[in-house]
Amino acid sequence: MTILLFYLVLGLLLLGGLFAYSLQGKPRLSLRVGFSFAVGSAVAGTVLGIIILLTGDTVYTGAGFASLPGMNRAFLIDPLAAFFILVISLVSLAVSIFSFGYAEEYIGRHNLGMLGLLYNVFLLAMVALVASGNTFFFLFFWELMSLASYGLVVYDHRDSHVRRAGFVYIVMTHIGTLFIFLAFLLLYQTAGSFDFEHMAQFGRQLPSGFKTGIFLLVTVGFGTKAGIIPLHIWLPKAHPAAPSNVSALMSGVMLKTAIYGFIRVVMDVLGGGSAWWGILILSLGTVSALLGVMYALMQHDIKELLAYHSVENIGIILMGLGAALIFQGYGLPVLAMIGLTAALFHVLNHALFKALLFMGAGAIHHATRTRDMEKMGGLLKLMPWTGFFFLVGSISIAALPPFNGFVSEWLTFQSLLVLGSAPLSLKLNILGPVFGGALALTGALAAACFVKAFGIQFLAQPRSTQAANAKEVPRSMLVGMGILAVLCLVLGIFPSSAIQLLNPVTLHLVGYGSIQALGGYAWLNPQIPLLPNLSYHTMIAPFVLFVVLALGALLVYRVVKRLGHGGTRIDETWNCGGTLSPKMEYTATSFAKPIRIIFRRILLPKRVVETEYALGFHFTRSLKYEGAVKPFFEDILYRPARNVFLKVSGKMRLLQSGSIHLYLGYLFITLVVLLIWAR
Amino acid sequence: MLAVGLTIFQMLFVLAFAPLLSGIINKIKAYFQSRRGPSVLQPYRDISKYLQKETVLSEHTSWIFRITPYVYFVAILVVTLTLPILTTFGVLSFTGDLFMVIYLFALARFFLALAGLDAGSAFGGMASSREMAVSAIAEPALMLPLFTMAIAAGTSNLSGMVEQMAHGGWPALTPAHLMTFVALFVVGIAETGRIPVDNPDTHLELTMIHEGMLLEYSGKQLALLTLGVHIKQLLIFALLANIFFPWGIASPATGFQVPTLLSATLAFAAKAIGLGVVMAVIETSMAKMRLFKVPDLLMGSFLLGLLGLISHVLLRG
Amino acid sequence: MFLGSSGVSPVVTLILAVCFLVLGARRLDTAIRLVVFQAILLALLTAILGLANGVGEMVFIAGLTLVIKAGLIPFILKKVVDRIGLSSETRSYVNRKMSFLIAGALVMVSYLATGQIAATQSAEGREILATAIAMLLIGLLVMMTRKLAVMQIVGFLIMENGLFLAGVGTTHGMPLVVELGIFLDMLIGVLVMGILTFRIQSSFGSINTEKLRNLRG
Amino acid sequence: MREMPLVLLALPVLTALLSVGAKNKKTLTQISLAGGGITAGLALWIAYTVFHFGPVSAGGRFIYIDSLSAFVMSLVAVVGLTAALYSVGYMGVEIAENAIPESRLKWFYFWFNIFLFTMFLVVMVANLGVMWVGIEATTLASALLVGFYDKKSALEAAWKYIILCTVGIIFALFGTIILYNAALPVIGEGSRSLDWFYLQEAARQLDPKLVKLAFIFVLVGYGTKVGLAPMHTWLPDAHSQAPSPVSAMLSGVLLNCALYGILRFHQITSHSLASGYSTRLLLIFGVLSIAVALPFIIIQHDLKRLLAYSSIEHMGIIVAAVGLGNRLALYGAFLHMLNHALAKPFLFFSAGNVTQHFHTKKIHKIKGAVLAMPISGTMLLLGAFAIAGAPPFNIFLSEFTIISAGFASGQYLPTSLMLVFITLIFPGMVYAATRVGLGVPPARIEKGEPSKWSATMALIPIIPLFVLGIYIPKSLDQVLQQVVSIFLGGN
Repeated sequence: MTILLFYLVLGLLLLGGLFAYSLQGKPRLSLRVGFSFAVGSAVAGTVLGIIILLTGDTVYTGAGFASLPGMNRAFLIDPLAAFFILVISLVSLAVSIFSFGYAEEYIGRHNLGMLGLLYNVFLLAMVALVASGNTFFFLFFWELMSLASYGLVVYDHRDSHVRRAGFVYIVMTHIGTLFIFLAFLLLYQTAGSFDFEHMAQFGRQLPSGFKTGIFLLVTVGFGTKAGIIPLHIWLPKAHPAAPSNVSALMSGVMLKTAIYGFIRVVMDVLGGGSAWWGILILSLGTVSALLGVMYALMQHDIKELLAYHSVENIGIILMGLGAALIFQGYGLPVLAMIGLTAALFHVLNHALFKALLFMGAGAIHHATRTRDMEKMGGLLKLMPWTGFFFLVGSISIAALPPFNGFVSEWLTFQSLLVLGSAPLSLKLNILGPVFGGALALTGALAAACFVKAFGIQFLAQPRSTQAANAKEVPRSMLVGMGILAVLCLVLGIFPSSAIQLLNPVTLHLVGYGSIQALGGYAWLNPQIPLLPNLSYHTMIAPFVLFVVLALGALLVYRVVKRLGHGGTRIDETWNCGGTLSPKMEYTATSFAKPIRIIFRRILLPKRVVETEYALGFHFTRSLKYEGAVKPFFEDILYRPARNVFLKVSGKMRLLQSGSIHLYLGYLFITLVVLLIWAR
Repeated sequence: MLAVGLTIFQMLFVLAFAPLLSGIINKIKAYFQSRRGPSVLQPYRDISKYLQKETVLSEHTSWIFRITPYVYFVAILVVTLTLPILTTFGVLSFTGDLFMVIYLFALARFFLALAGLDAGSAFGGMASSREMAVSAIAEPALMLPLFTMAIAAGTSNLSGMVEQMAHGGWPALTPAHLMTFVALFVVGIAETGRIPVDNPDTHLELTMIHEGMLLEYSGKQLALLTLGVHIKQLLIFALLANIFFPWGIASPATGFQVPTLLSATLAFAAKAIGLGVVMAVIETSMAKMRLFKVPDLLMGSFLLGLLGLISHVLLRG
Repeated sequence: MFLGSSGVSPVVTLILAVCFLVLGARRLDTAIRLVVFQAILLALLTAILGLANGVGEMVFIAGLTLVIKAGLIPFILKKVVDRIGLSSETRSYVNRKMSFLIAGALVMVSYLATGQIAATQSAEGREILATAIAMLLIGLLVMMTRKLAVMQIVGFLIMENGLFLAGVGTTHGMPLVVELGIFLDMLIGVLVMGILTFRIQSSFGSINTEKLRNLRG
Repeated sequence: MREMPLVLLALPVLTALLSVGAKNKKTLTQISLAGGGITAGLALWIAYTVFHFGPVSAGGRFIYIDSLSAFVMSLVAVVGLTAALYSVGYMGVEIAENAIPESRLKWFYFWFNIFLFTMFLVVMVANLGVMWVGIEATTLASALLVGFYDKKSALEAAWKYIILCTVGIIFALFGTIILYNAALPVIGEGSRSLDWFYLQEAARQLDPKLVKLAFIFVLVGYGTKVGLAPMHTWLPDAHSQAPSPVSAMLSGVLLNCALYGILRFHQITSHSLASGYSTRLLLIFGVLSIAVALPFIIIQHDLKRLLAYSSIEHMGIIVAAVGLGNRLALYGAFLHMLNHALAKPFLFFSAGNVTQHFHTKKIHKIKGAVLAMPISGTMLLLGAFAIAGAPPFNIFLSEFTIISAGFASGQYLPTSLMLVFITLIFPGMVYAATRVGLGVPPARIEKGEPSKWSATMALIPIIPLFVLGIYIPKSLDQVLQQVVSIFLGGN
């Protein structure tokens, strides 16, 4: 029964893609058909995910037509896969609804049939990827996902930046795939089977060197896709280049497939490893989170900013995972469960609010035709709903209560705190809180970044005529954003619903259900058996908090209304007596300046000031200021590597110099060498 | 029922005492500066004056500007309900989590910073920008000492931490304890917007941080925000005082008779005023720092906190 | 060099020596004449072997060799040379001394490569095999180092002669069908090469293959 | 009925002769299409018979077709037919644009069909000597096709092609003679001694030293023709200068025919020497070829040369897979042979359309092919991804099989090297294809396909590429299993 639902998901996406493509002559119809099928499939996927997570069952199919020996499961949907299907479906539901309105701007300019096809194939690949029961299917859909998303990134290929972004993306992702492939091959070689299920039986008994090799390979491989620093360089290029609905999917869910793959291999198949794996992942996560948010602060293209926040949030997810791996390495399943729950919950939360924010960015672009924050301003009055939803997303991503980001970050904090107090090693006891401090810094910087993002875009006066003429976007786009905004709040208030869904997942992976230790109530309550019995458990009650906040607000409002008797008057903003113009407003760049200066040793900012003088030194005619952050990793890592590669290739070209005598010489030498060496 | 009563009592105490504490600090500062200074009741008078005034809204602002005072005040108020100030036995103490408290402060700050940007004047923007930058680098320095205390107590629930401390869960006045306290105290200065990080008395546009964000507010909204700021200061003092020196606080172990409560109130008031005196001394004896020296200060505080953590872990063995 | 019982060995040695002579030839027509001479020697060898072993087929093949290799192919080559009106020097990348040295090394390589062939072979057969390999390599050497297109055809013919030597000397000839096919192929090959040489001459104004270096990378 | 294979051999020759006699373009086209269609149909029918009822022989064992021969023969038939179909559109445009005079067209078809005949000959004959004649004949026939455009560059390419391949092929003949020499004492005089079937049976009794020597010469000789590095140097020149349909034939099947020659010798050698002597050599040359192709693909300025180097890469993959030697690897190798034979002509077709339309083969001079030529441009882009090994296309499947087999057999180093090289080649292909395909075309370029026919031919082959990428039909699976069994077990 559930397997039929799964086929329905895939089938709808396939049909949607094909119909959309074949209707490309009628763009409007093609658009409607394509996204309607995606919506239908998303609904089915949501139901599928929830059913499997609630029952805790695993459904699978046989290998079917697959002919490779050692392949018995085509698809296998266990709770872990179902959870990711749920994440994909929830986000794609909202994004597909959003797309109805959003994609209209492409009518007449681009091939909408192609968009519909690639969009549906992209979704199909992601769903099928997480449901894959063997490594071949996994790689197949992994590459298909990359290819489809590449097609979507270069959708607007008239722009050369887009093409370059697409190229960097596809190359990086392909190199990442190489590592995954190698890891899978090592697994195949030892297990003699392509099936994850089968591998999982052997994985735990592998020699530790082997396991470490596989672990490192998948870390690099999936890390590239997930965008951990320093493998992230494609991410801030590709996400802004794609249409916004696609960016929402890429950032919201595609990155998560890498997390899925990592969990599948490292936690499910290998069953965890030594504790230093966890420390490595934790460190990588921390570096990504910190650098990601710092780079994000320096951007004034809204989509680049959001893209760097994906790097940050992947870092946070990895911090939870790293903690889980450490505990798993020490054989403490309950504690591992907390880290894992934090990571998975953050996967869901990040998917929701990041997709929401990217849709918001898309809506703004739709209305203003620009992504440059310096050109916006005052949009909240012109686009009240978009603004409201963007605010919800901003609060969520800044991890502020009572929204969902707070809860998963709280869980991450808890697992880091436990790292500080559990009897592991002194090193870890100190490292845990230090990483916690880094997470706190990340959170605070993220808040700063979203004050900037929301404040500069939506508040004060418009900074350009495009912004001044912006209009609210069509209803379908608002509905798409609204769904996710509501979910952000609901998961923030009722995190236990997510905990309940995650129960079979953690039970399967670390052998300890999340309900058991986190409680199935309206509050979260890590009952950690290692710690002394206290009169106060560590817990938060988001729902209670929300009620108190709401009642408090009502009360204060009522009371203040009664107090005093001054009226309200609308007047100008005080500006030292002058008239205020939008040019005087704080810009995104100036907003981030204190942070740029504080972290100058890390961010390596550079500035160019060109002054043109009229008469003497004191009479400036014009002043041009340019500031940028040095692309550190490109400069020290990627560009030199690329240059060496190209240079060596260029030298190799001399082999084919055009001289037939030389060519005959090759033949001659080959023969002589073979005659001597291989006789 | 008792818990509800205790919580309401604590809240009323905070509402009443917070402006007084500010008044007292100002008075002490004036004393050190050989001035007479305003009355200790001046903050009450200010607030009641603001309440009588007409509210002037900038034409450029949006609803964010209007709801910010409420969000700010309510967030601070909720912290008041959950924090162990006079007692650890509030009705909401069970959810009085360390992170919850810090992030509710962050929520308040988030909205205030947005409101600073909303009017479109450069002062508000500058203030928001600096506030977010300073608070961001203060965050790890704030968290690390609290982590140390939470690890020591075995919980991140503040009431739990206070109880553990009060009943000998952790030896007080050790080097680790003191280092951690000093580290947190330095952050407390930044969080309450005092010299050498910020100057609460100035409206000089180039040096202000906090005041810049309030620049456009008037009337009732200003009253709410001002009261909120007073309360926030008191809450930070409460964190400093109760986590490190919880003696005298009313808890299930001490019982909740009226004398106990009274002594708890007095003890807390004394601790808060004591901290206020120290603050006042620091404020009068130092000059405000350049903005970009602040990170060095906070870095120092972070390192101190780290030392505290390390010595705690080592001592525990 | 050891002398074989049937007097085959001296002929074989002579054939190899001709290769060295070609390497030393300064003029184009000398080189062509030497190749013709080599072909005649080969025909002779085939005939001797055929008569000695009583294989009539081989005598026929000897005749065919004489006709094609000493008659038809040189004829075509001459035609090409006349039509093009060559400057008659055999220009080379390596000087003659070096060529001899390399060729000597190649002969050693050939003996090395055939050194351990099992006892099913007569000593003579082994020598012929080694000589054949040496001829192949020397022919390739000529092709490699000589600049003119015609000299490449000459080198090719040396290789082809080596091949023929191997075919006749070690196995008493291939099956006839195969042998005929090979002859036909060689003929067509030389023809096609000739056609292309003409075309190159008319397009490039020269048959110096050094100029054929536009396709690279 | 039994002599059908002989008819098959006669058909292309007949078509060639008819072409020369044809009066005008239209009849020529009809002759070519009819001839190509019938030939392909008959070849596939014979192949079908072989797959289902076992080996077929004809002409008194002159012809002997087992599953391996039938497999390669089917490839020749299919690619030959598609190339003939594509030629109609391609040559039509060439004539319309006065690139060649109409009178040259019949010579094109004449040599085209002769070329086809020689390839059929190679795979069908039983005798290794005759097979050699066939392979040499393919060179001669195709050399004239390579030099078909009477341009300097085309002549240069043809010259290099013929010289290098003829030299190479002499070595192959030498190897054949040595093998014959080895077979004489075992099998005896006569043409049976060069019949691969008997040689395989008698393989264990052959003098191993001679067999080794023979294999070296054959490997270098036919390897030249296959395009194995470092003997590959003629290949990019010839492939880039030939007319696109011919490039498709060269790349799609000619290389496979030469490879077929190596495989036959490899079978004998591996039966004769148990030590894996030939597999090791094949593995080395295979991996070396992939490695050598890499830098040239990374910085390539010419679209068709790019595809030629890609052929070198893929031949390297197939040869290396045969060198890996286990059952799965061989399965992958033959699957890859099929996949490459389907994909490469397709790419040459679409690239041919694009270069024809833009009047240049230089990668940096072509831009916006997708917008300028909606079908050919898109297909070029897709084809490049397919050939670079991206799913859902078939190359991915076979490469996955081969690499997995390599790991399963424990040959980590060569397999990892292969994987790394293939991965690094990917950016090169994608860079070139996106450079050509994406963006806005220059204003001078007209929008639209110059020839509907050519466009269709660029479109249709994507279907098998895609289908085989996700699904291997049972029948194909059986065929491949059969070929592998034959290859491993003699019979």
